[in-house]
Amino acid sequence: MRVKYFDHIASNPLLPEVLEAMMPYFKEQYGNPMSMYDLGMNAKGAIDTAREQVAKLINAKPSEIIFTSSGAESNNFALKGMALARQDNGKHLIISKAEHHSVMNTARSLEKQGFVVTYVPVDEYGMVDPETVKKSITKETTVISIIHASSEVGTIEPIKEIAAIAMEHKICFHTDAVATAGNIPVDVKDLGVDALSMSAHQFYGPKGAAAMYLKTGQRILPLIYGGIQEGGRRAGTENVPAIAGMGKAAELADAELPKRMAHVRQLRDRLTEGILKIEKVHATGHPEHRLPGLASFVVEYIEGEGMLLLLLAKGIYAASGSACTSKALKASPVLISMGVPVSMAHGSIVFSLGIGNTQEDIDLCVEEFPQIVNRLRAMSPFAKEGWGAMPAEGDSKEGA
Amino acid sequence: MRVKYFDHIASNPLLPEVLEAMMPYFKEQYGNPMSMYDLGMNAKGAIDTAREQVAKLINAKPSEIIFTSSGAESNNFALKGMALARQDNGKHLIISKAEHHSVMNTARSLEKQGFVVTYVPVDEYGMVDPETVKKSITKETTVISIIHASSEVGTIEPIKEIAAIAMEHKICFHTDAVATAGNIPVDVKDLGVDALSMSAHQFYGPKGAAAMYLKTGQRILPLIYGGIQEGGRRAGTENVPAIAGMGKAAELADAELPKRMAHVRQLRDRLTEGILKIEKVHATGHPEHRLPGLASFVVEYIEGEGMLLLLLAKGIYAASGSACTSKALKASPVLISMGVPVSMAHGSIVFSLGIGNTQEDIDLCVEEFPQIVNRLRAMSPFAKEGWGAMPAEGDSKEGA
Amino acid sequence: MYSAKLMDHFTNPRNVGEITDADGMGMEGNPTCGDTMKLFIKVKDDVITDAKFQTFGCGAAIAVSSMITEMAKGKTLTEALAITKESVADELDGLPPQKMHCSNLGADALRKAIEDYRSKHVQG
Amino acid sequence: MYSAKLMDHFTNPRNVGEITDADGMGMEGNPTCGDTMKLFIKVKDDVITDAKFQTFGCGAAIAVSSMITEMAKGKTLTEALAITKESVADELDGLPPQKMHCSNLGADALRKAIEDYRSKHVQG
Ligand SMILES: Cc1ncc(COP(=O)(O)O)c(C=O)c1O
Ligand SMILES: Cc1ncc(COP(=O)(O)O)c(C=O)c1O
Repeated sequence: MRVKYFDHIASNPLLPEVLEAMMPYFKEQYGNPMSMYDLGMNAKGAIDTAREQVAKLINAKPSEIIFTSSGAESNNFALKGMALARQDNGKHLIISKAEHHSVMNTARSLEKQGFVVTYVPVDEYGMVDPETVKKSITKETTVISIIHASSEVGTIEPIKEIAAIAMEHKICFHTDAVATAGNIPVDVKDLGVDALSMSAHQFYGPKGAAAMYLKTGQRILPLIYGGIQEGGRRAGTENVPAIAGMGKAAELADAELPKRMAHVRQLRDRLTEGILKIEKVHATGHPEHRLPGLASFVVEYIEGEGMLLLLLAKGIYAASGSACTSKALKASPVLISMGVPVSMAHGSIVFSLGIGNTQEDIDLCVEEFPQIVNRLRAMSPFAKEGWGAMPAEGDSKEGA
Repeated sequence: MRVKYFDHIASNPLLPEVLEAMMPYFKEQYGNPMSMYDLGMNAKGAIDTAREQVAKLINAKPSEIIFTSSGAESNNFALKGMALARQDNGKHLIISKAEHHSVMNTARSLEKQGFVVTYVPVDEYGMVDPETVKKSITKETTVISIIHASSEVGTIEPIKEIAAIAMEHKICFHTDAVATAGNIPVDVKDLGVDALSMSAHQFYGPKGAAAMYLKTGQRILPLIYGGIQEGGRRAGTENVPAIAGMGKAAELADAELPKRMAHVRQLRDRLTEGILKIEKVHATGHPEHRLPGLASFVVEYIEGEGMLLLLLAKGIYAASGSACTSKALKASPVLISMGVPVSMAHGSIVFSLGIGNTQEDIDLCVEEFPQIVNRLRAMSPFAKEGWGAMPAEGDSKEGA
Repeated sequence: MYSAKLMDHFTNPRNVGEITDADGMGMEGNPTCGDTMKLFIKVKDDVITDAKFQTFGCGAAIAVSSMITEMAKGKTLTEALAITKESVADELDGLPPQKMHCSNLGADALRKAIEDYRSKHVQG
Repeated sequence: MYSAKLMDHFTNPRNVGEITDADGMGMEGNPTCGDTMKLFIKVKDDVITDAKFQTFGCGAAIAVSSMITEMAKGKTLTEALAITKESVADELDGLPPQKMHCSNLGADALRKAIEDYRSKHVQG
């Protein structure tokens, strides 16, 4: 059965051209990039090339790119590194309620170190209001970090406006662009950000390579101390093949972005239209300001995992923000912060499309999905009577 | 020209079997290990297998292995994570003067956060005296970290004795085993350590995969916060192919360790014998308690980089701890702390052998090296008159 | 993640539905995750002659519901009350640990259905 | 890292050695890194007729020594004094930045050799 992979937000397949760009560094070019002989200099050259390719994708200077091992590492590095480097100026941070765990939990760890964090809310579309950010600023605020686009509902935040407010107040601004960089245009100059996180496996590059953009002149403390790799800002022997692969993936994304976006947008709109024909199904996230490849819904009266399992039986790979399907057994905090009732958040289903998906894949999904919903609703005690029979809602700290 | 690679301590070539074990995770098995469908569970399975393989290599339990991206990350994680988790008990740490940058500079960063660090000296062989460690212990000491073997002079430290002292004082003990794990027997139970760092590219595995052993029950704070990967102790999408490769490399190392050690030891002894025939050349590090594949020397009156360049012209890849050859332009701190004069440290040369090296490679090196030394000495102002004509020595903070 | 037997009970659940003239009904829900099960029984001569369920929840919750209705049918009420979370999980060839306590509501729902029946048929 | 020209001057250095009856000798060293150069000159009618060197140091230091002795030969003392670190580096098709200030001692050693010659031949 053909795999219909609609979970690109979890991870992307690697492009064959990217793997090819990595292979020499698994084979002949095994030197340590710090070594002064050819084997080392060729490895170093691969990193330099990748740095240029990644910089070009986001309109940065190569010297502003620091390679890391994951989007989570970039987020930890940015938040802790910038906050700790500025702690003499103040210990107040601002993030949103729609952040990824790797920003959210880093902020929480800083709270334990005496920082104060304001978590700005999002509206029903998952959107942060720049005015609310502005009002949260105090004299102590040193860092603001707002996600570029949520990987759960796809809403693209007004980063440019928020970055302008931060700059006006001379506050360092970071955005988690893991879900956007390589998937929609990301221009650090235009956005006006001081730091930005991105991850290769989100744009058909390898797992194990990611980057942080840090604007020239911005101070940061390393997360990983040691040698002088990455200009002394991130120690450790470089993952040369993965970095080379990230560079190639960035180059390809840069060249093909409009084509890729048009492809997934068209498929997504077709999918959305089909799925919204089912009754008591609601689209989540912003209808326009959203990732072109991401379609997310809540389906009333049934639970996400059942949908995923029945979709899988048809070769369709999707995701859900329900508590039962998260390995942490928590319902999507983003859905909850958007005001979606916990009962409905259980019915979350997220399709994230990619360049390998076809119209036939989508049509199959649109054909099968209503039957899956009906089948599960036929078993649900709520389908006939509505949510009235629901037991009292808890705080969804644990899940099914 | 056949490459005679004698710089395995910088990085190892990848074994073809290891690359083969990685390939499925670059191709069909691209799922995120957190995903509940087959693509994800297969990736998760690869990580679980690797965890068992790595655990077996060092006689740990699989649940005691935390995958990271580099030896440097493991060292940062261990030192900061254990020290910060225990800071209510005290803020004193002990490390040696022979530590790798990634331990040394992490300790320095902790000093800036109010920790006090004792740097215990090493003797002329680069050896730490367990008694000195014992005497440095205060009521405030919470963590001791001593390198298992120096990558610069090859000396293997008395870890078992030091770990016993730490345990007696209920102090957490970490060892940086990046240069040893996979190259000599490393048994965490026998050594009695609480935490240990290791890195795949040091035993024919890929760059980008490393691990930290953390004994069951030992507390640690994450270095990278976020999702629940690695049991919530290290967030970020897992580098599945590299982790799978590390597992395979560990399995092979475990099976072939005695054979590999015998091979490199025999070659090293042959090389050492040949090189010590040159006059005014001194072996560095401990003559017996040393890495089997590592031969290190100082050659008087000449400088390391010249030797490396002329060796390279013969296809021989080696390393030097001289200031001029280090990208940080610092003479090896280990040599200096062993009492080697800066002038002589300039003449450092390090050969680190591997399973691909042959007797012919060694014989060629033994044949060529004296000529290279003679050629450089013929240009040296010191060769005839000795070091008397040397300008006053600085602190080697900068170099040539 | 799930055993083949569990997947079979999820994909082809037995005894789905309501019994409109049920002799007993039990409803059990896990308020933190929302898994909710309604279990209906028909009883004759102290023996469960029929059982049906309606469940909102993950694959495990649905399979547990299917399995427990199968297990309950034909049992006396006393026998049925001896069915535990563990015995249901065993019959399904095991449940993932995190599902054990969240989705395994069958035994509780069955107990409530039996209690409901008994409360209505005290002197029955 | 190094240009082909630099590598040529390192691998086949010109003018290695001492001039036992030198007219001038200059020694220059970088105390922090240890690079040390001894430069010998023969002078006739204010023109450098021969130059030789002995150098302890990295590849760049040796190539710089070789190059500057070549550059000096045939030049008048005044012309030779106009040789700078930068002009030596240029002649070698560039030096890596970190080598520029550490290993590029040639111009200083040459200046010292000329001063040495002049101090001995004040009225010469
Ligand atoms: C918005 C966002 N931030 C951060 C991350 C973490 O990045 P990584 O998977 O590279 O650890 C993800 C992961 O998908 C993400 O979607
Ligand atoms: C003793 C020692 N510790 C730590 C490291 C750092 O490990 P990595 O190269 O994986 O960053 C090295 C690197 O070779 C090492 O030799």
